[in-house]
Parts: sequence; C-alpha cells; structure tokens
Amino acid sequence: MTLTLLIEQVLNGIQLGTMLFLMASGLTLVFGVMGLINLAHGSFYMTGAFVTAWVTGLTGSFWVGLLGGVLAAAAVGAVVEWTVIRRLYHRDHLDQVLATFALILIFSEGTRWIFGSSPLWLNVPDSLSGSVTLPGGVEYPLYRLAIIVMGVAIAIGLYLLISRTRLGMRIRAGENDREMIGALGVDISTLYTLVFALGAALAGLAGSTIGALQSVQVGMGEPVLILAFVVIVIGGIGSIKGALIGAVLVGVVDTLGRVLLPGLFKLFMAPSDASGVGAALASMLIYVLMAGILAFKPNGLFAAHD
Amino acid sequence: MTSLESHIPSRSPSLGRRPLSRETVIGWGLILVLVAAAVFAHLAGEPFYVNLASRIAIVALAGVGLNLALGFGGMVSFGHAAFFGIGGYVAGIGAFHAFDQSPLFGLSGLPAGSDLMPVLWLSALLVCGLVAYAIGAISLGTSGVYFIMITLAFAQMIYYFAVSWPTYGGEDGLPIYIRNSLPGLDTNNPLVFFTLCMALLGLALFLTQRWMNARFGAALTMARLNETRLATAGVEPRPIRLAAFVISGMITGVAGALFADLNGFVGPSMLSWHRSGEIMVIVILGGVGRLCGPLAGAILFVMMETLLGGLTEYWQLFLGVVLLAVVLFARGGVMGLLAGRERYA
Amino acid sequence: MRDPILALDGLDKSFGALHATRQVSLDLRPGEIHALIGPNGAGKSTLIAQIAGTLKPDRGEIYLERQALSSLSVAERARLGLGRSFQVSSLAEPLSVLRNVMVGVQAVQGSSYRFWKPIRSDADLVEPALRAIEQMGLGHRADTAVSDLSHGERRQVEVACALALKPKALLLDEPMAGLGPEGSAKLTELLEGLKTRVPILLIEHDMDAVFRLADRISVLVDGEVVAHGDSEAIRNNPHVREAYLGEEAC
Amino acid sequence: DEVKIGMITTLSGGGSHLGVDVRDGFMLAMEQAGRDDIEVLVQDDARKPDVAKSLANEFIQREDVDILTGIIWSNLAMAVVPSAVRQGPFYISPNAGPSDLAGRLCHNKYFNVAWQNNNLHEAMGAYMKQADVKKPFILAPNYPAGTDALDGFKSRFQGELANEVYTQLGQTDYAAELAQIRASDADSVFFFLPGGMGIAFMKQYAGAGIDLPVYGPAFSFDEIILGAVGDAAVGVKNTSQWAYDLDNPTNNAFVASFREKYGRTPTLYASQGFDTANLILSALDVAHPDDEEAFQAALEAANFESTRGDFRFGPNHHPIQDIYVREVVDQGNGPTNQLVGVAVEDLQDSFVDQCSL
Amino acid sequence: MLSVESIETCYGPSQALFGVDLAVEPGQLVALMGRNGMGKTTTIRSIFGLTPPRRGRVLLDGQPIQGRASHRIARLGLGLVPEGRRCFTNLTVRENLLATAQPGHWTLERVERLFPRLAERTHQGARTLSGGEQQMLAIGRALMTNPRLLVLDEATEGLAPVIRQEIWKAIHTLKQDGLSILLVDKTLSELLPVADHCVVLEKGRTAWTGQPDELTDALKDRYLGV
Ligand SMILES: Nc1ncnc2c1ncn2[C@@H]1O[C@H](COP(=O)(O)OP(=O)(O)OP(=O)(O)O)[C@@H](O)[C@H]1O
Ligand SMILES: Nc1ncnc2c1ncn2[C@@H]1O[C@H](COP(=O)(O)OP(=O)(O)OP(=O)(O)O)[C@@H](O)[C@H]1O
Ligand SMILES: [Mg+2]
Ligand SMILES: [Mg+2]
Repeated sequence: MTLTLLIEQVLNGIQLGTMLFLMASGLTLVFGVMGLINLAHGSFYMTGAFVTAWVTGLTGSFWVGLLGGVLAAAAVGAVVEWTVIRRLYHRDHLDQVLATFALILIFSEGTRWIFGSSPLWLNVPDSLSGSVTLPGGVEYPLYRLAIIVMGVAIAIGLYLLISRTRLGMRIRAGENDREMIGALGVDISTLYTLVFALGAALAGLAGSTIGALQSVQVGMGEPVLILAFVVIVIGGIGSIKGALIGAVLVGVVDTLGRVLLPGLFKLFMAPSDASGVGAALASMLIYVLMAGILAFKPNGLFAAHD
Repeated sequence: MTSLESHIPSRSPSLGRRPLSRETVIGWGLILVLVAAAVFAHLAGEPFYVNLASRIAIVALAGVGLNLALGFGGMVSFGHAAFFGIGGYVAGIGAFHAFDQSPLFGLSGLPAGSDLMPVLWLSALLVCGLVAYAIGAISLGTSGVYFIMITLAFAQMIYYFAVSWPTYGGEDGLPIYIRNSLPGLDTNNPLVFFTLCMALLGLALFLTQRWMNARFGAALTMARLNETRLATAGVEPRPIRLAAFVISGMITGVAGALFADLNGFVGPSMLSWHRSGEIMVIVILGGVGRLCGPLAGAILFVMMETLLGGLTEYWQLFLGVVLLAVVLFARGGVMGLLAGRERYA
Repeated sequence: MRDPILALDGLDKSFGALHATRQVSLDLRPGEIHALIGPNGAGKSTLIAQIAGTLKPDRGEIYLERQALSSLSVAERARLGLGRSFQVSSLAEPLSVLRNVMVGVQAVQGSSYRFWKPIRSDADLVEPALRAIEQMGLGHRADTAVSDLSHGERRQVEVACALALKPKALLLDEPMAGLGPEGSAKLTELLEGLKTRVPILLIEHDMDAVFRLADRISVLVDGEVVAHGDSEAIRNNPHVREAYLGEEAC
Repeated sequence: DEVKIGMITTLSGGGSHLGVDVRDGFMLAMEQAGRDDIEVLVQDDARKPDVAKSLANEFIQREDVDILTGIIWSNLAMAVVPSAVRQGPFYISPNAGPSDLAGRLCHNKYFNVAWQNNNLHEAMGAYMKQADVKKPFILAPNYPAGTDALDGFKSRFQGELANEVYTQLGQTDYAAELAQIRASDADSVFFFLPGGMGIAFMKQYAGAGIDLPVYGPAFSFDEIILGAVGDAAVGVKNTSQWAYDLDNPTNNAFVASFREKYGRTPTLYASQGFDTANLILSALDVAHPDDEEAFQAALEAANFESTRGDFRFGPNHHPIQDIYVREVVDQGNGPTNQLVGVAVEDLQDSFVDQCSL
Repeated sequence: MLSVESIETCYGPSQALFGVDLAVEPGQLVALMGRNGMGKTTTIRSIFGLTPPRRGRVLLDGQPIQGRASHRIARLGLGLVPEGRRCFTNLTVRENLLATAQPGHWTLERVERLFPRLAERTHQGARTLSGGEQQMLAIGRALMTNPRLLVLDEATEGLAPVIRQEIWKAIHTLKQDGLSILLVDKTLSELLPVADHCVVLEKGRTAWTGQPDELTDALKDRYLGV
C-alpha cells in the first residue's frame, strides 16, 4: 500500500470517528451525566435523517433540511424526556433499558408507519460534492472533510461547555446528587430536558449528515448505537474528551483493520480464504479492542469520575 | 434473648420468604397454567400451542439463567445470547455430525457427533461454563455500564465468528433435520418435548431458589448490594460473582440447546445482540431478581409476540407501547404487579 | 509487656504531591484501646484504609500477630481477624440488620460456596449474628431494613458487623459520629467492655470519649505521628493543643 | 375443496420493502384470479429465523395450510423449508434460493419461482466477460450469500481480478473500500450489496470521484432502492430475470395493473410474487394439493403466463430462464431501469447436479 | 420568617413525623434537638420539599411553601447543609462552591477566607477530601447560595475540636450578621450558648419548646438522654 493510500484510509477512519463522536457525545452526556442508559438514542439519529430527507425533498435545499432534522431531533428528544425519561432517572438501570428498548420499537415502527418501508432519498449538497486535493496529493471527498471539521469543532465546544461553564458544573453535580442540587436551588429537571434535547440534536445532526452518505431507512440507528456505546465505554463514560478519542480510535482501527487484515492473511493463506478470514476478523476487531482496553482499564481510557 | 425457634419464623421479610408467600403461590400458578395449557392443547389436537408452550418454557429457562447473573448478582450482562447461541450450536453441531457420522469439526481423531439430548445438554453445560468462565474472568474486572458493554463485546465477537464460519452454515445457519433424541422417549411428540423443557425449567427454578436461600445466595446478594461490605466481612466478591456468572451462562446454554431442537434450526440470530436484549427484556418484564419473574416475562412476551403479530403489520409498535406501560406503571415488572414490590429475599 | 496484636511499620503513602502518611509506625496491644486523633485531613482514614487493605501503602508493612498483611486482599485480612467500621457507613441498605451482620459470620465460618442449606434455618449463622447485634443494643431492630434506620443506628450496625467477624483487632473510624449523648455514652461503655477481648484502634473526634477510653493516644498531623502518650500527656502537650484540641481541653 | 396458502414474509424492520412487494404482487394476482376457494394467510416474520419457524409451525399444525410461500431471506428459508416440506405442505419460494435447496437438500415439494441465488451473479460474470471487461474489482459482504455471489461471478467470468474484497455484513461506510478501488488498477467494479448496504455504497461511490463502470445484480437497483440512491446510480448495468419494460403482454398488463393498484412501479420482487401466485393458480386448475403427485406434476409443468416471458423448471425445481441486462437511466423523472439486452439465455443454476430429483 | 405548623411526613408507608411545630424569627438561631431517630432530619427534609409533608403547613414570610419543588423553596432564600455532607464528589472544591452559587454577600473569596483549608484544596476533587474538609465545603456551598435562612443538619459532626470551634465561631459570626439559622447538633455544650430558642422533638412530635436556659437537667435527661 502506498503512503497516500494509507493517509487516505487514516482520514477515512477519522471521518468515521467524528461521525461516531456526534452520536457518542450525546450518549455520553445523557449516560454519564444524567446516569441514564438510553438505547433509544439511535432513534434520534434516525429522526434527524428522516426529517432531513423529507424536508430536503420538500424544499429542495439540503441546508434547510439539515436544520429541520436537527431541530426535529431536539424537539423529539425534549418531548421524550418530558414524557418518559424523567420518570426513569431515579430508577434502576434495568428499567431504563426496558423503557428505552420499548421506545426503539415505537420509533422504528412509528417512522415506518409515517414514511413507509422504502428507504428515502437524500444526497450530498452540491456545494460539498466532489473532492479536494489535500497537501501531499491525497484526494479526498469534500463532504467527508467537512464532517471532520464539524465534528472537531463540536467536540471542542462541548468540552468547554461541560468542563468550563456553570451549566456544565450543574449538570455534573446533578448526576452526583440530584436531590441535593435541587435543594440548593437549581431547577435540575429543566436542565436535564435541555441536556437531553442537546444530546438528541447531536444524534440528529449525525443522522442528517450521514444520511446523505448512507441509506435513510428504518433501523439505521441501531448499528450506530452499538458502535457509539463501544466508543463511550472505551473513552470512559461521561468524558467528552474520552468520547472523541474513543471515536477516532474506533474509526481508525475499524477502517485500517478492514483494509489491512485481508492483505495480512494473504501472506500465508489462499487469497480467497484470506479475504474471508480477514474480513471476519476485521468485523470483530473493535470488539476485541474494547474488551482488551476494558480488561486493563476497567473504566475506559479517560474515566471522568468514579 | 428469645429462643431461636420462636424467633426466626416470625421475623421474616429479611430472612427469606415464609413457606407460602404470595410470590410462591403465583409462581406455582404460572407453572400450572402453562402445563395445563399445553396438555389441553395437546388433547385438543393443537400441536402448535404445545410448541408455543415449549417456546415459553425455553425462553423462560434462558431468562432464569440470566436472572441469576442480572437479578440476583447485579451483573447486567448484555451478552447472554452468546451462551444461548453456543448451547444451540452445540446441539446443532452434535446433530450435524451424528447425521453424517463425521468426527466433530471434521477433524479426524475427534469423536463423532451425538444426537442424544443428555449428551448434548452436558456438552452445552460444559462449553458454556468454560466460555462463561473466560468471559466472566475478564469482564468482572469492570462494573456497571462497562460490564454491560464488555459482555456485549464478547457476544459480538462470537456472533461475527459464527456468521463467517462457513462449515456450519455461517449466516444461513445450520438446520437440525431430525430432532435430537432421548432413549425411551419420543421427542418428536410435542407434549413429550414440552415436558422435557418444563422439567428442566422446574429444575432450574428449584435450584435457583435453593442457591439463593443458601450461603452462596447471601454472599451473592451482598456482592450486588455492597461489594465493599462483603469484602470487609471477609468474603472475596469476585469469585462469588464469577461462580454465579458461570452457572448463569450454563443454564442459558441449556435453554439454547432446547431452542435449537424446538426450531430444528440454529443460526447466528441466536447469538445476536437483539437476542441478548430480548432475554433481558423478558427478565425485566417479569421482574428482576424474582424467582419466577422470567417465567412471567416469557409468558407475556411470547404471547404478545404471537397475538399482536397476527393482528397488524405494526405489531412491534404496540409491543413497544405495552412494554413502556409496564415499565412506567407496573414497577417491578409483572411479578411486582402480581406479588408486590418486595424484591430482596 | 505482651506482643502487639497489630503493628504498623513505617507506612508511607502519597497521592501525587500530597504526602498523606509519613513513616507511620504504631502498634496495638492486647486489651487496650489505642486512639488515633488528629485534625481533619491528617490521614487517619487513609491509614485505616491501608491497614484494611483498600489502599496499598507505597512503603512499609503491616503485621497482624506477626503475619505480614501487605500481599493479602481486603477479604483475606478480614478473615484473619481484622474488623473495621467505615467513617461513612457502608451497609447493604435494603437488607435487614441481621442479614448485614450474618455475612461476616458466614465468612469466618469458612465457605460461602454452600448451595443447599437455607441460611434462615442455619442456627450456626443466625445465633452469632444476633449475639453481635444484641451486644450493640440493637436486638429490637434486627429485622429492620438498614434503609429504615436512623443515622445513629447505622453506626451501631457497622460495629456489630465488625464484631460478628470475631475480630482479633478492631479498627473503628469515628464510631461516635452522629450519635447523640445517650448513644455515645452507651457505645463508650460497650467499647470499654469490649477492649478486654479485642484491642481497638479508635479514630474519634469526640474528645470526651477519647480521653475516657483510650489507654494510649497517638496524634497524627499531616500524616505524621507527632505525639504519643496517655491521655494526660496528650491533653497537656502544647503542640497537640495548638494543632488539634484548641482551647477546649481545659 | 378450499385451498389454504400461508405466506410468511418480512413486513417489519429492515428490508421490509422486499416482503411488502412480494406480498403485493402475490395478492394482485390472487385478486385478478377472483377465486373464492383460496384463502391466503399472511404473517410477518420480522426477519427472524425463529419467528419464521414458529409461524411455519403455526400454519402447518394449526391452519393446516396446503402451500407455504413468502420467505425473502436465505437464512430464514434454510430454517423453515427443509422441515416444512417434510411435514406436508408444498413450499413455493418467491425469492430466496439458497444453493443447498437447489442441490443437496432439494425436495419434490419445494419449488423456486425466482432464481437460484447465484443466477444473477453468474449472468453478470458472463456478461462482463462478453463485454470485454479485463480487470474488475469485486466485493460482497462476508456471509454465505456474499461468498456464493462472488464465487458465482467468478465461475463465469474466469478472468483476472483487480481485487476481491469481503465487507462486513450490515456495513454502511465504504470509504475504505472506495479508496482501495481508486488506488487499484481496476477497469470496473462488480458488487453485491443488498438493501441499505447497496444504497450507501452507491451514494458514496458517486461522491468518491471514481469513474469506473459499475456492474451488479438487480438486488441493489430495484425501483425503490433507485429512489433512495438517486442520480448516483445512473449508468450502472445490472442483471435481472425481469424488467418492468420487458415487452410481453403479461408483463405489460401486470405493470399497468400494479401501478394502478399501488401507485408505484413494481420491483422484481413484486413480479416474483405475481409469478408465484400465478404458478400456484395454474397448478390448482389441474389438481388439488392433497393429490400430491398430480399437483407436483402440475407445478413442474409451469403452465402459466410468466411476466418474464418463457419460464420452465429444471429437474431441481429451479427456473431455467433468460437473464437480462438493464441500465439505470434518468429520463427526467428520477432514475429507472432500462432493458438493454440479454446476458445469458436459458441459464440454469450450477447446483442441479447435486440434486437427486 | 419560617414557621412550620403541625406537619406530618411519611417515608412510603411508614410515618416519621406526627405533628411538628416550630418557628424561626428573623435573625434568630433556633436549635432543633432530640435523640437519634426522632425526626430532626425528616423535619428539615420536609421544609425543603425533599420529602414533602402529607399534612400541615410550612410558611415562609407568611406564604405557604409546602408542596413546591425543592429548587423553588431553596430559591426563596433557604440554604441547606445536609446531614452526611453530600458534596458533589465528582466536582472539584471550587466547582462545588460555584455550581449553585447565587450573587450576594458570600463570594468565593469570603468563603475561602472563612475556611482557608478550602482555598488550599481548590482544585482537588471533593471525593478525596477528608471528612472535615467535606463538611467545610458543604457549609461553604450553602453560604454561596446567599440564603436568608441557613439550615445546618449536624454541621460539626466528625470535625476536629479546633475546626469545630472555628465553625461555631463562624456560626456565631453569621448570626451576628443577621442571618437566620436553624441548627441541629448533638453537642449541647456548644449549641446552647449560641441558641436563641430550642425545639425538642420526640417520636416525630414537637415535645418541648423554650429558651435554652429553661432546658433543665430533668428535661435534658428526658428528651435528650444526657
Ligand atoms: N485518593 C486520594 N487522592 C488524593 N488525595 C487524597 C485521597 N484520599 C485522601 N486524600 C487526601 O489525604 C488527606 C488525608 O485524608 P483522610 O481521609 O485520611 O483524613 P482523616 O484524617 O481521616 O480526616 P477526617 O478526620 O476529616 O476524616 C486529605 O487531605 C485528603 O484530601
Ligand atoms: N429513608 C427513610 N425511609 C424510611 N424511614 C426513614 C428514612 N429515613 C429516616 N427514617 C425513619 O424516620 C425516623 C426519623 O428519622 P430522622 O432521620 O429524621 O431522625 P433524626 O432525628 O435526624 O436522627 P439522627 O439524630 O440519628 O440523625 C426514624 O425512625 C427513621 O428510622
Ligand atoms: Mg477520616
Ligand atoms: Mg438526622
């Protein structure tokens, strides 16, 4: 493999990682900060993608669609928090699992009821289509490059929000002792609704941007959800920095594994067997990575606390 | 101090339930209803319903296994499909090689497969026990959400392994053409098969109850509630947990072997994370850490799946609504609803 | 003088730049209460944690009846006879007092891997546990869930748990904290009776109790033992008065 | 004497548009036949093998159906079919055609009206050979249908490959594979990525600035998927046993009536459902399924008007049929397929020799 | 300013308060006393809406506040130093102080002057503070909300005598600054000199109220076990 190809693949890994980060950051906020296991996070991803595709179809503008998708995801998140999630904070993690599992079913089938079974059309906006030549001669799709830039910007913003602002302190304090922060005069319920909506909006943003690259269909959120969980666990729950590094790590390892492993096995196996075995191993690779990291660092790479 | 005899039976929520608590009655009631339904369906010539009852019993058995880890031990495993699937593949692979008299894994030197249920069950116990030991030994270093995810990770590895292992069908799975046998019994008869499933379920329930009331259970409960306290009291928490995790995986593995035989088929879908989620949902739905919770959950879940599926294409939507209603309004699951909130034996 | 039951030899522990324990050597002899006092943050709890095994000292060794403990786990140390109460009580909330105490009995009796006999009818288990509870004057609360107990009662349960281990040495981290005058008085009396059977390393800020109970007192300041002696000596030590007692001890 | 047909198909969750189309095509034919002695029961398998299995048992044991049909996915078919046909009913497959059921495990009561899974890939291999493609880059997901697909392709193509890549099942990001394609010296791309995987691949392919010609089986280019992929698919050649613009009276009538009833252009799955129903109807005209031998013979005769034109069964009850090549074009109202020629005439699957029928 | 009128409070099915009355006048320091488990903490929780009373009224400046969300009650000018400290252990010392701060007299500088130890540890995580340090933090945190009425539940528990004296001094200063204070503490010798008024609870009821000097040895023995 040439160096430019390798650089390109690393970029691909990073881009996959930044997308995962958008999902994972919302999840890690809700999960680490509010102590809630939210399996339905993938539904906000799906909501974002569907609404973006729908609005884009109506208005013809991807950007209006994107805005619509993000707002819709935030709104749906707020409503879900208000009607269901806030009854779950003081519950067992298991009740949360069951309730949000139920939400997945409701969202998936509800979406299918509204939009039908067929995948929707959504494409990369013209202004971001095509590719650019990066220094070093790497040719890279502009849209993916934009995702990387956006992801990094959001990561920095979130990190500052959580670690530097009063709002961030309150959110973390609320996770530690909800009752106490209420008794000290903070309206933690409203705060949590906002945080939840923010997480949903980030997931929606991921869904909208990725919807343009992948297929907008029912159930699209689930595989991403699992990966996002992997990411936050590797990075350390509740840590925005951990989510970013975990996401990039997962993205790069997954991408390079897929590319390099089959080649590696071809060195000592028949080519057609090698691609099969290599691909099989590549699909297990991130789970091996996660198990390996947790075996040595049981609280992830950047445990924010605990 | 009053004498012990007069002292203990009267004071009891803390020490374990009185002989016939409401929960026990309801547990027996559920078992009887299931058995009666199966027998009635058999007499009415409706083998489908007998098989449905077997399915309930098997899913409940898997739940009983998970409940030991999740409910009693506080180890939220999101990877129990691994054991369910491995149990299934043990049955499937055994039957596969017994069918064409080839040695296991096609490696000469290994014994041929077997289609005897007891042999397969024991193998499932053994294999799942070993796998659970390996997974548990690594995973128990973590806790909370990390434990959830690391168990998921191991299950996913096994899933992807099965998907891309062509010998036993990969993604297509492995059919079991002839149901595995038990000498002296016609396992193809639905009622006989149901009886087998029910017997294993009953045994698992009985043993679980025994274990949880014994010292092991006391230690496990303490490990769940306050690990520091357990260690300070002089018991190592980790081996206690590991033992429970291994037993839990073994029980779920046997359920998997039965499930493969019920369906005449085993495939990677038995290993997928959806399956882990489903077993978990059944346990939570029934009531976490309640002896008969998994049974109650399995009855409700399988019935809903069957009945709603016949009504509408969007049945999963209604399943979701029902599940949500149960969490929000019936705390402690079905058993909580029927037998009260009390959970800690 | 008899051999010490528990001996610390040059324990040292740092958290980053913070030197929490500096070369601490202490011992605990049969039949005595050895009180450890010192300002908040002096490192008393950290020291207890090192003895009990939840923290690993950077240097130094701990001996229980001459056996070195540093390679043993928390549970192993407990089984050897090291009883402990926590500064912030750490119990299984939903379980009854009796169940909390019984686990300790189970551990000293050997295996927890018994799968058959119900503990409920296991007199070997229940009786010693009840005895420990009665000793703490909590007999009437044995079946109450810990979550329903008041703050003070929980402290008593903690001590009962430690007693159930039939310990050779007892480490009590502020057992009086949160107890009313009545409760403190009762506990003082109890510890006084107990010390003949089990020597106690006592951390306490309640100076009335300390001066009444302690046979010896060590004063820890900034991780270092700065004074050591009987009540009288400590009370009159100007350095201790300044660093810890304030003008109170007159 | 009434006839009961049980249809188990995927109506919910991922990939449900295939099941919906098979069902709609099937029901259209039934409606057009207007017979009131046939009862069709439809159930959703949610794409889970054990649910499908349990539904099959329900249909067989409780409803006592004469004919089963409907399964979309090979792994579900493998779970259901071998034991179902042994219990009594006929199974007529409208879609899944795993190799074992065509070969080793073929059965006198099992018929496939669609294709053996490899048909379309083999045909594409043959077509690309003819079209003088020199060095294709081929990829498919790493699961049995994927490896079968590439093996089928290679069996007819028999030339040099730029690379052979197996992706992860369910993978949605193909940046790494696209970079490999760009860096290779391939002159074309052949891929088999069903469902959402194909949509994702095509969209990303279009954005990656690669302009090698793309080939694939029809599975990634049905009208519904084209709607989601958009212009990115224009120019792709794909093989199919059917095309909506295939000019024969049966097909013209089918496409018109389907559009009228459901307001959309039928996909190949709809045509398969339609053909399945018509095959069953043609056999029912001759015999009742209770008369097993006669009914089997009537099915084997395949005496019905197929939307594909000529249709006959090989000895293993799988079709021997022409496979066409279609090209995706955009004539102003969204991309759609246009028939461009025949890839292979009278293609028969390669597993027939393993079948003992 | 605060008056509690025969409130009854339950924890689930078990009732803990059976009619507690008390009143705090502006600038007063009221001591709430009673043996272990008599309901002092529960009374405080009821005032703050953490376990809302089933019956009875809680009035602040004449306005009923029972049944409101606890953050609204706190915003009306009540500051809480809870039993068991309950610092936000995942925050640093400074973050603990700032997270819930309200503008007013008490600022970070003032609190750090009151407790210099906190200034030294300002970036340390609260989890690793010693018990006494956590107690100071809890008081500082409550002060930073700039309350009109400060409620301290066993604020000197587990503190070294020197520190305790400091805290009593601080409480004294706070009182002189005109802050109203409701205080629970076990150490009568330190409590009684600063208290303006005493309320004694027994089994969830107000059993006695009066001036500190009216608290005879007989009463002490009966209600407080001294
Ligand atoms: N894990 C840790 N990391 C950093 N510092 C720590 C850690 N644990 C304790 N400390 C610090 O070590 C010092 C000693 O703490 P310790 O809890 O032992 O005090 P103590 O003497 O028990 O005080 P108190 O009487 O208030 O309970 C404190 O300053 C504390 O902040
Ligand atoms: N969370 C709870 N659930 C049930 N009962 C409780 C709970 N908390 C306290 N109680 C009960 O309520 C009664 C009053 O307890 P409370 O904590 O108010 O007493 P207290 O006067 O503050 O005692 P202490 O001096 O020990 O702190 C006690 O009998 C106690 O057992
Ligand atoms: Mg301490
Ligand atoms: Mg209290």
